[in-house]
Amino acid sequence: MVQVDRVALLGALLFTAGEPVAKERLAAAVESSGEELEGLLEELARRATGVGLVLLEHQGRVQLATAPEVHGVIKTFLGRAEEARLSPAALETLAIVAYAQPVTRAEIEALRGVDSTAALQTLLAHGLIEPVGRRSMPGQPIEYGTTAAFLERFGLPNLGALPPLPEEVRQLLAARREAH
Amino acid sequence: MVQVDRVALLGALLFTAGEPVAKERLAAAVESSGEELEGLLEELARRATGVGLVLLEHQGRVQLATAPEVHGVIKTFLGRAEEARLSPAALETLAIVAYAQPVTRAEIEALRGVDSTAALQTLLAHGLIEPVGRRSMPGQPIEYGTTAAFLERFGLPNLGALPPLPEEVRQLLAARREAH
Amino acid sequence: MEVSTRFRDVPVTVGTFSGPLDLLLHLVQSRQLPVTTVSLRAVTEQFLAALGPIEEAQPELLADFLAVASRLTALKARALLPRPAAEQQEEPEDRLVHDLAVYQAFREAAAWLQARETAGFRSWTRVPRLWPEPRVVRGSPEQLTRALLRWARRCRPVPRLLRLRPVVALPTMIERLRARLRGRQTFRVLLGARPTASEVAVGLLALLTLVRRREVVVEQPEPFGAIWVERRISDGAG
Repeated sequence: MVQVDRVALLGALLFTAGEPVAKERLAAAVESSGEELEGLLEELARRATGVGLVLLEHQGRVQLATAPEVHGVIKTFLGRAEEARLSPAALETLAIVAYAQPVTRAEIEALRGVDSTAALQTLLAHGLIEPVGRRSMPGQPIEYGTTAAFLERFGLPNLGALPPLPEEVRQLLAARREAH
Repeated sequence: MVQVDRVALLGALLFTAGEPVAKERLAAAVESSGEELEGLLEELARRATGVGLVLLEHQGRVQLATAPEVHGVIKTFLGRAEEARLSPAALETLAIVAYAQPVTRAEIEALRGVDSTAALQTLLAHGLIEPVGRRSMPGQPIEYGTTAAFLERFGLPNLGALPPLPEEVRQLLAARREAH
Repeated sequence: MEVSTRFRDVPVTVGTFSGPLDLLLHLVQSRQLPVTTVSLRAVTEQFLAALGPIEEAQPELLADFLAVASRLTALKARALLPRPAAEQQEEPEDRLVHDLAVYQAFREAAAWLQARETAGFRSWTRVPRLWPEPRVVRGSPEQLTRALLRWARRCRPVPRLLRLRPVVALPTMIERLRARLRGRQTFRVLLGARPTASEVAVGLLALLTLVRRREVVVEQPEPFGAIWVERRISDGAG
């Protein structure tokens, strides 16, 4: 029997699934260890660029999507209406969730200095953020994180593709987190 | 300007289209002659094998699909599928269709306040909703309703078995619809 | 007068700011200043001047703007009022500088996201096909009602947090203090009965302005104690 190319197999599985698939399931399907899988996915991502696709990775799940470079033609082709633009308040809140996740509403409001209820609701309705858990502290506030749809909407393969925050800001954030 | 790889562009277009696409549309999208297109599609088919996909051609239409060699694994993979989970956006849209049917896309979007194309497509793909008619008004928009499969998968004998909504929510649904 | 003309050079458009830190950052950047204690002090008057129009445009946000206004005013006061040496060691105002620096970084990240959005630089995923067989979704009726309850909550208008009296403009407050000052009085009495948070913030700034104009002298015998105000005997009369 011909040895099936496991990279190709992963591509076919992700193509069929359409939605994000947990890495454990993929590893089981191609009978690989988690470490081997990483290598296979890397090779798949490399081959996918040749057919205009990228591999999105979010919270241990992967998904095939079109490369952001070809967005213009696709939009015309699909006949998609112009998407509603996010307000500055929503974008600001989204940026905070993206970098500081998991993050509570109170933390977002402390960072923005302003009530963020409406901005959070807009982002939830657009499916760009979602509740990802509850903070273990009095009141157990909801923690928010970004979704796979966020990566898709902004053409990011994963959260690591966000531009890094300035070093001093990262330190300030870390110090604040410890203080809590 | 960066020269976009037209083979990759075709791959991305066929990936998002999901269904067979007429060659003339493809040629127009990548600004190629029919003859050029054949060459591009040939190269796409070659690259696609690397990611487990093949190019199906039928009556002048082409489509991306999984390679036959991997169907066995895909079937096992899908058979073992963890239950698919609806996103909060899809679930909200489904709830609106269930309680307010028959309902048009414009009405759903007015109620939710956001573009609901993706959510509707997901629900249609899962066979949970279907077009049930057309509204007699300018443009004759499609009206959606839930399917028999929806009742079965949500454990309902009929639509009358949906739990009653709080009065306040009922009024909100009714008021918003009328206002539209 | 330096103080009053300075905040006219950068007109502030009301209603375009996503919050008090956005306004503050805008004021600092309009003067091409870095985010420092000094630059925050420099834009304090301008920030307070913008409160009135903001209350008209977005009254529900005023409480948040006032919270920053009071921190700014405290920071400004530290620079202008003499303080015991022991007080100088701690610099709590750095906290506002840090907050603004962190906010600035997120603003830039938001701008980066916005640029991608404007350029339409995005990916598209694929709706799962019915072939070879659909993945089965199962759920419960209660999930549907919960989804609608969440939706209904979202539909409710954001409640107005506070109804506050209009913010007093700085020149008005200066006039008010001048008119009320009889002999030697405490700042608290000068403010009148039950002043609002904004009146305290603007009042303190008005007082500092009067000090700088050499119209009054102030004395605070103990830290955080009462501030005594007295009209300055003009050189001509003495």
